[in-house]
Amino acid sequence: MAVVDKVEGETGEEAGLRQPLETAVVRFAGDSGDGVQLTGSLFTLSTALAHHDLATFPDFPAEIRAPAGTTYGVSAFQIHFGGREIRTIGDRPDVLVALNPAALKVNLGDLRPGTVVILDVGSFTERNLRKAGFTEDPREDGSLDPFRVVALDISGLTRRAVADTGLTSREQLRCKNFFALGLVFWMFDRELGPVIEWTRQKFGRKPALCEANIAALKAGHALGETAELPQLPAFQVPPASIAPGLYRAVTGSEALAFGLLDGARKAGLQLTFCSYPITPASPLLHVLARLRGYGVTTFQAEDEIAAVCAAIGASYAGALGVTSSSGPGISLKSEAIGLAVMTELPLVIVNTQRAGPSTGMPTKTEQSDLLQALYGRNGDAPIVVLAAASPADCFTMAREAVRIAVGHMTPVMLLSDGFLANAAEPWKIPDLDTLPAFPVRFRTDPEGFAPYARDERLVRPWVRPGTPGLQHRIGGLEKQHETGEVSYDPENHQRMTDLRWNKVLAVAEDIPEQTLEQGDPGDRVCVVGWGSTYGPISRAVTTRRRRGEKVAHLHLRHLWPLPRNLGRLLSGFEKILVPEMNKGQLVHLLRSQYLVPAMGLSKVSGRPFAVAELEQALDRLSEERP
Amino acid sequence: MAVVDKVEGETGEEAGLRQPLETAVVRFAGDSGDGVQLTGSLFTLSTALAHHDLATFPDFPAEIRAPAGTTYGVSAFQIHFGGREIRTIGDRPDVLVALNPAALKVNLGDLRPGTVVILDVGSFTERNLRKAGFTEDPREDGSLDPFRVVALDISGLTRRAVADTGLTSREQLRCKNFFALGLVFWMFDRELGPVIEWTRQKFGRKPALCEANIAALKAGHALGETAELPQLPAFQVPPASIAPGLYRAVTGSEALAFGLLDGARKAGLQLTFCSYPITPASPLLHVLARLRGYGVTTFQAEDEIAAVCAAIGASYAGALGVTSSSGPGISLKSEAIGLAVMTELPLVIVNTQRAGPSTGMPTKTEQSDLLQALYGRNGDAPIVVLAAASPADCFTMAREAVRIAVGHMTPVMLLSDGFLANAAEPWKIPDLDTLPAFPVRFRTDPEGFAPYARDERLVRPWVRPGTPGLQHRIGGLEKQHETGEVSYDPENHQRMTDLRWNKVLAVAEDIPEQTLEQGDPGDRVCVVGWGSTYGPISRAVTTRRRRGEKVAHLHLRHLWPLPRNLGRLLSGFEKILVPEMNKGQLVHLLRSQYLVPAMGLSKVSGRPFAVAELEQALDRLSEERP
Amino acid sequence: MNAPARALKPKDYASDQEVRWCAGCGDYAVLKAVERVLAEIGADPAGTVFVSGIGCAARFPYYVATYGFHGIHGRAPAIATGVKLANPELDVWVIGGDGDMLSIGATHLAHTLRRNPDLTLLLFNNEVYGLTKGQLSPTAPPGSRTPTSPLGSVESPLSACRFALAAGARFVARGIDTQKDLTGILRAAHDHPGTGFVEILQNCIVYNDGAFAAITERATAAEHQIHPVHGEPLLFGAARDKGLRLAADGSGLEVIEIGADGAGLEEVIRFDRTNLALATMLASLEPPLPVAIGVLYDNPAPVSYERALRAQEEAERARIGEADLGAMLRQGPVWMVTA
Amino acid sequence: MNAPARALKPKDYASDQEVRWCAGCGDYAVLKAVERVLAEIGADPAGTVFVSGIGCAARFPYYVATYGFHGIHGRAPAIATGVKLANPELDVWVIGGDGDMLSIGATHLAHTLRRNPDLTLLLFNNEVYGLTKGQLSPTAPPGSRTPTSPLGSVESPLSACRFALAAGARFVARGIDTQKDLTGILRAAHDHPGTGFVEILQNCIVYNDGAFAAITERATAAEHQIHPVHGEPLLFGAARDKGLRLAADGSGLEVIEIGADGAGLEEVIRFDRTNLALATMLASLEPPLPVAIGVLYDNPAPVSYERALRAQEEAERARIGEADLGAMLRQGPVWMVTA
Ligand SMILES: Cc1ncc(C[n+]2csc(CCOP(=O)(O)OP(=O)(O)O)c2C)c(N)n1
Ligand SMILES: Cc1ncc(C[n+]2csc(CCOP(=O)(O)OP(=O)(O)O)c2C)c(N)n1
Ligand code: SF4
Ligand code: SF4
Ligand SMILES: [Mg+2]
Ligand SMILES: [Mg+2]
Repeated sequence: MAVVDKVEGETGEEAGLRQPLETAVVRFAGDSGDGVQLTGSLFTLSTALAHHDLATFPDFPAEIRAPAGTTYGVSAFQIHFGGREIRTIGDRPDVLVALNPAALKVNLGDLRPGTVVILDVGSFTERNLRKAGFTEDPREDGSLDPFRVVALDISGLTRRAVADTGLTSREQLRCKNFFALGLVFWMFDRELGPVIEWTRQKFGRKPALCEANIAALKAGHALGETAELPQLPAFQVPPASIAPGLYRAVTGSEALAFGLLDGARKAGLQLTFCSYPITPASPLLHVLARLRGYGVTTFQAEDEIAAVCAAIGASYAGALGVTSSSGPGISLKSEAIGLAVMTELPLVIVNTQRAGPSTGMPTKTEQSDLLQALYGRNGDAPIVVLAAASPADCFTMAREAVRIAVGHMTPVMLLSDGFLANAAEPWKIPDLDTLPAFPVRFRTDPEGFAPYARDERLVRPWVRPGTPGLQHRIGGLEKQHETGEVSYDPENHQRMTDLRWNKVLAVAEDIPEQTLEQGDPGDRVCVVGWGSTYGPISRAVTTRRRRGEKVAHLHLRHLWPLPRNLGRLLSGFEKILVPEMNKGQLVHLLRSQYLVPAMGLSKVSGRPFAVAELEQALDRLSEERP
Repeated sequence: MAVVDKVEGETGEEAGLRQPLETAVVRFAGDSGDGVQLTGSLFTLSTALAHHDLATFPDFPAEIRAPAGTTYGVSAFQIHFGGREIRTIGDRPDVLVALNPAALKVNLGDLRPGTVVILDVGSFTERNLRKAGFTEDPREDGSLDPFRVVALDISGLTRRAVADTGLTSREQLRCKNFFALGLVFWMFDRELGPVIEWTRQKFGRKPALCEANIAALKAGHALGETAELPQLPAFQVPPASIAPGLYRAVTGSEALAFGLLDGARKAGLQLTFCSYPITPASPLLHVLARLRGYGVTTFQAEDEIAAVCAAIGASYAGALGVTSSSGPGISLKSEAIGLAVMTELPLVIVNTQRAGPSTGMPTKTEQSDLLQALYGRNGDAPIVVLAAASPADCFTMAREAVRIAVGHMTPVMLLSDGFLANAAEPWKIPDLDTLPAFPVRFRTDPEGFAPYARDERLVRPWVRPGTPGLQHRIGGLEKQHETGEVSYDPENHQRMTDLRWNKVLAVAEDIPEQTLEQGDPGDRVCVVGWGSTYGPISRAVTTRRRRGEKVAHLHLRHLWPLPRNLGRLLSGFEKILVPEMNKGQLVHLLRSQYLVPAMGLSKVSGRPFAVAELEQALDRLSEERP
Repeated sequence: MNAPARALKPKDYASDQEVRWCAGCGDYAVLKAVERVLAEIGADPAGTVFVSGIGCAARFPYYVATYGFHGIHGRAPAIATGVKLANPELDVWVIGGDGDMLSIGATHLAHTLRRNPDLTLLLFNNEVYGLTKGQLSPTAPPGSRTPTSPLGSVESPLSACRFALAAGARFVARGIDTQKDLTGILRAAHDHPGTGFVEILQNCIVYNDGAFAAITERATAAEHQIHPVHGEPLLFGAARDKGLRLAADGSGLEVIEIGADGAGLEEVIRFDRTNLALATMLASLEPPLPVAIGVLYDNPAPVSYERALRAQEEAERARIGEADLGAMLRQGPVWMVTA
Repeated sequence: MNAPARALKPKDYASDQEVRWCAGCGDYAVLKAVERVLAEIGADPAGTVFVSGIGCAARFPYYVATYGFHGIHGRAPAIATGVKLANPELDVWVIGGDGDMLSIGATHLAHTLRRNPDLTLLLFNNEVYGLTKGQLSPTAPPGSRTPTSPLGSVESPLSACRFALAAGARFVARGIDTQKDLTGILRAAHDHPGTGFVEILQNCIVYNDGAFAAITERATAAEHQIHPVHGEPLLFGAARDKGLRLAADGSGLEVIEIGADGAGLEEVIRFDRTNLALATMLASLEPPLPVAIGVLYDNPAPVSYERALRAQEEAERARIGEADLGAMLRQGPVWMVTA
């Protein structure tokens, strides 16, 4: 995040030169009705076409449509892009576009000296200032002095630019996001062509609105080009060296959906996806509901319990049963997940974690369901637990969840979170045909069949009802070894408990050994992460390593069972730091498993770690050096 | 369990002398319809009146009324009693009364050479032998040779004894348990008077049946007295030195009910007990439902979720809300417990653990819900976790759960288990008036009121709706510090998460420091237990200490937060052994908390530890001595 | 729980919290109606509790200056039952949406209704999941296209009022968010001693705008609604020239035109609010038949659930007499050990 | 799922598991009836699945020689729905008790009925919790004394059939465990294309013996039961001398005596199994009125839930044409990065 340093004090296009920047963070913010999310998407498209690497994150308000002008009605979209690999959405914006006072208000705390702040002062009416909670006009009380404020009447300029398009005054105003976008396009030297084309495709059915938006876009761009605004910098961001191929943007929700679909196909199964709406898990259901022509049946159940039970029923019947939820909904599924453990059926449970406890902050992100994933059921009921590290990684880990569930006849919980679900990144579209397949072989041979007989990996056979001669009964009561009949025999219960335990542990033989993302086993410090902390940890470790510090980054995607070499690997480090968006859950597991003095770094604010926070923690560790 | 050694080879009343025994274990077993549980209760009463210490355990079949004669229809009752403190129900019986072949079959594995086996050979028909799964008559194939078999036609003898009572032949046969009881009474030199009196009280309304039972009882006793049965020993068990006072027998379920009632009274609250039937938690609901005149409202809800929600509602309204369940039902409550965490209301959740996972073995005992108690909720949602160590301790810990819940405005989960719930022991009836009170002081003063303001222990005020001027709203969304309003503020969420965490940790200041049940901090080995393993651990450690081994016993009743001195205490031992009826849950917690190399000893068979199993584990530890 | 010193106005029941529903949401109108009822009945804010589940509707308690409990999804009736068990004196209102009460919470709704504690239970039916952004609701008509049913729903909807009646409700009414007499309906529900259940047709302007337009459209409302009045014949239409009679085959109610001279009026059935079968037929009316709005059933049980429980407990206490817990412990087999 | 080679007999559908219900339990009779139906319809054991919840009744799947899934308490309809979603070809039966389906599982029952997948759903109503030893059930009559209501229940019971009808069931029947024609009723439920719901009055000899004696007592059964026949007048009584007619005030059905000459017969209403309102009135009959036994409602939807979903999916596949997942990923904004 050394970006701002470089631009401080410079003005735009002095002597016709654009200011070089390695990476930049732009945040668009405005009222829910201001079209901020669309603006963000278009800027993302343009950024991708400019061959930058990038990461984006939308920040929706918790309320559906909060009253206009309020702080809790602010919608934002952040993009981090540049000429190197982008791993986070950026700690703080270099450029903030604030389309109303409330948008300025809620973002003020995130700005640093020198941040470029583009304000639509056309919206800075007294009423709006009051609604936003300003007692004084921030433009006048000096609170904006540290920033490079570009104060423009974007509302007015937009109205003028689209005056001839036949729109009502209210409709005209709704083009102001395109005006702002045009201006930012100029700042980053972007082509307008592709975005204009895309806009025509998207809004083609409303030609007046479409052309007005384009006019506003062009006007914004022209303003940058022609008006000499001393505070308005012009940047030059180099293209990143990106592996060649065809790309698209994916959110974690999309990637997860695609991964489940591909996983089911590679297993040779129909996907039966059973869920109940809940923030931020719903988008996964929405994406899949639109893809019902691609081999998925989606089922919106009456509640989360019915959803998981239907998924179990589907798996029992020989499809791939998947269920998905978040927070309270995952809690409700606890009992039924135990049933899947006992019946030893494949089941994928996607947990898009959100800030808790209880209803908590549904639209905010957190990683605080790890221990629940591991232990949140009655009895000793082990399941496999996985976590995706980035939006695109959701594709890979969804496939992995399917592979393990069907290969080991076990429930697998895949942990995502609110950040991953909504964040987007460029994704090199894989050639699905070349990805490994893991076809299921249903048991069909009655000869010697026993429903709870096991193979060498302790896996029992999967039988599709309808198969002649293999009729049998399963259920949640303790099962007799091999026969699967109900049993209250003490020795058998011990044996079966051990078998269920060891069966899940045996998955460790079927997953890769743990490797380091960066660094070597001989380094002094190891930062151990899991899930969506990947980006910030990775960036922080890279920075420190550049400075010559012996810091490694280890990132867990398999959380239970843990990779078989993990204990060995960890024992080599002097210090182990475990940053988590919870009160210390993975660190708890690692300490117990390996008796290593791992230290937690906890952040529970509903927001991802900032790179700077991790660097500070590493600094504190270094200071501790004897 | 050195009992059998002493009696081996002796015959009853040789030279008119009774064989001295320090303690004895008697198991009655028969068909569900044979009245075994009643027999056990009467023997218990008589044992108590003989001033022995004792412990009992009924072992019901899983089926309601399984077909007569089947092994899964066998009902049993075990009692361990003697002249010293009794801490377990006894590993193995010294005397087995088997009223049918199935009862012999299921108990054979538990017998040791020399065990006295009293058989009702009147029931040893070919049909019954087959039903019990015997291919040959065990009396003839030598399989009973190691035992001291007392083969009597109890059925026939009973019929004859009650021939004149006007009962039908079928009714006559139902007196055979009284005949067997009379015989065992003679073996242990018991008075018949009190039991006859009690029988008259109980069956007074059916005089014919009543008198027949008494006749059978007397006949059984007379048989011991008069028939010279060489295999039938007569024992003399000394009275125990028991603290003087008025005693009654209590099961864990009863003691827990009494503890909740007394706790609520001592808090000055009405008790609102909300539950849904489930084995083995139902008896607690049944006991309380009969005590509705004593300040408790019981509510059988439509499911476990409604039950916990109603309990939360009751606490909100200013009563003491308590809910109770087992296994699957506890899983279902996960979401709502999170709500109680967020709303910071007192709530007691009683978990009578059973063998899991899933439906598991509902009638069998286990301790496998500890980690779920600690972590089985979405988000970081800490609650207080307690565990009772014995049936009578359920009274104490129920009071403790209430004290902490109302004193700290927090959910408290009290762990019991299927063993504790059904097992009984003598209980010196406390003088309730002398037990400490902990009256709740509801907030009534509007001056400076804020629903989430905290006192020095981080506890928020409890307000009874109806109180003028204190209207406020609570719920599951994140709360603004102090005001309790809904808040999505990142810093506030961090602060509140920390506060909820620290509030529960602060309970450690309000509970006793951990002490050792036996042994000293300087001992080599510490056996750390929790819950119903108390008895067997205690006995095993006593035995070892008598042999001079440096083994200590530490028993946790407060599992979260852990006692503040626990880490220090544990660090003094060379070896820490943690026996649990699960796959290693407390040991997981201790390792993680204190980085101590505690070792687990896991038993998951639905049965309590035998003292011998613990002794063997201690032997293995000793062998490891370098 | 003394009555407040001075008479409160509807606006006195508004809390200090900013209302965060979408502009134009039907919930605003319901909030106003409830405030009016509270004022009418002179509700003591301190003695009143609003309990809700999760959803847009379920934000309701934040906006009322009484005690409030924003619960978890679907469970408000259970929480409210607990409140009443603990303190029967409180005046408890329960609020939830169609998803909250008829999907995840249908069990609790049904069992609360049959137990009949003294609650006022309002189900805001907008035929959509508002808070989670427009998914399919169990009350949505077949064919509904939503993010979770982009190809159109193939499910039959639940009828809230029929469901409530079948569950054993003793008071069932249907209202409309912007309806003038909503206050009267709510008041009747509140005055009913036992659970007063009201389905409120509520417009979600963002995700399901106009869902009830066919019924509520001003111009034609009189033809598309029927407002039963106890003891009166079931007439409707701007000119009150149509009525309902029993179909001879037992298939429910059918429309007849009343002649200018009143011909046919004798066939029109009279509404009796204690008639369960009639209430069920009325609740079942759907367009093109007129939709029944107002109190459809009001047949109080002798005593509410929580009062019946209390009565049992008092009888028990009387039976026990002086005996306290300590004495109870000494009942049954006990024995004395002496030193 | 080929038909089995030789015709199977009822006993061929018995599994090898020992039946563990109490001697004299009504469940045995139902098991026999189901075995008879399976034989009658020539069910393929391999193509048949029994799914259940938890309870005595829910042990049922163990005793049938088909595929079986003994689920968790209350959730059998949801599990069964999943089975049908995955494989519509399977013949799926769902079994549960009154606690299982009407208490903890009422939500799933209601939603399954309104969605209408092709299931045969049997609710064994013994008005008590058998497996957990006799606690209060939601169908138990007021005043019931049980371990959880020792002072007598103060709740009103749910009526299984009324609940099912209100939830949108398209087939509702009531049978009696030991009734001769139970087989016929079960068969009709099975043949119904969609969810066939049957409440079976089942005697729990241990915890609630004789709960239905007033209805089932041989000697008086003809007076206390009415067996509706499609298209026939609703007559009952040993001499078929009593009938049901519509009460003029819309309050349901009332009994009339038929004169020896058939006088009054014209007033007796004819049973039409597709008449929902009539079914509701029949389902509501309680002693002293005759209790309706048999098929009360049978009005198939055009297509079952899972078939409707499949049809949508096939239409989608047709619309997409050749496009596969890989192609779909390439739709929308994509960009090429070249080396
Ligand atoms: C256990 C649980 N599941 C799901 C959710 C997500 N959720 C919140 S509100 C809601 C439904 C909202 O619809 P409705 O009840 O009709 O209320 P409305 O918003 O339409 O007023 C859902 C599914 C949740 N909060 N908790
Ligand atoms: C989640 C859960 N809650 C409670 C139980 C305990 N339980 C088992 S069966 C049952 C009710 C049995 O009654 P019913 O459904 O009427 O069946 P019946 O035994 O009478 O056939 C209950 C409460 C359970 N197994 N799981
Ligand atoms: S989403 Fe719909 S129901 Fe929710 S507040 Fe907005 S308009 Fe009202
Ligand atoms: S308890 Fe009742 S329902 Fe259960 S098996 Fe026994 S008789 Fe049947
Ligand atoms: Mg809704
Ligand atoms: Mg039952």
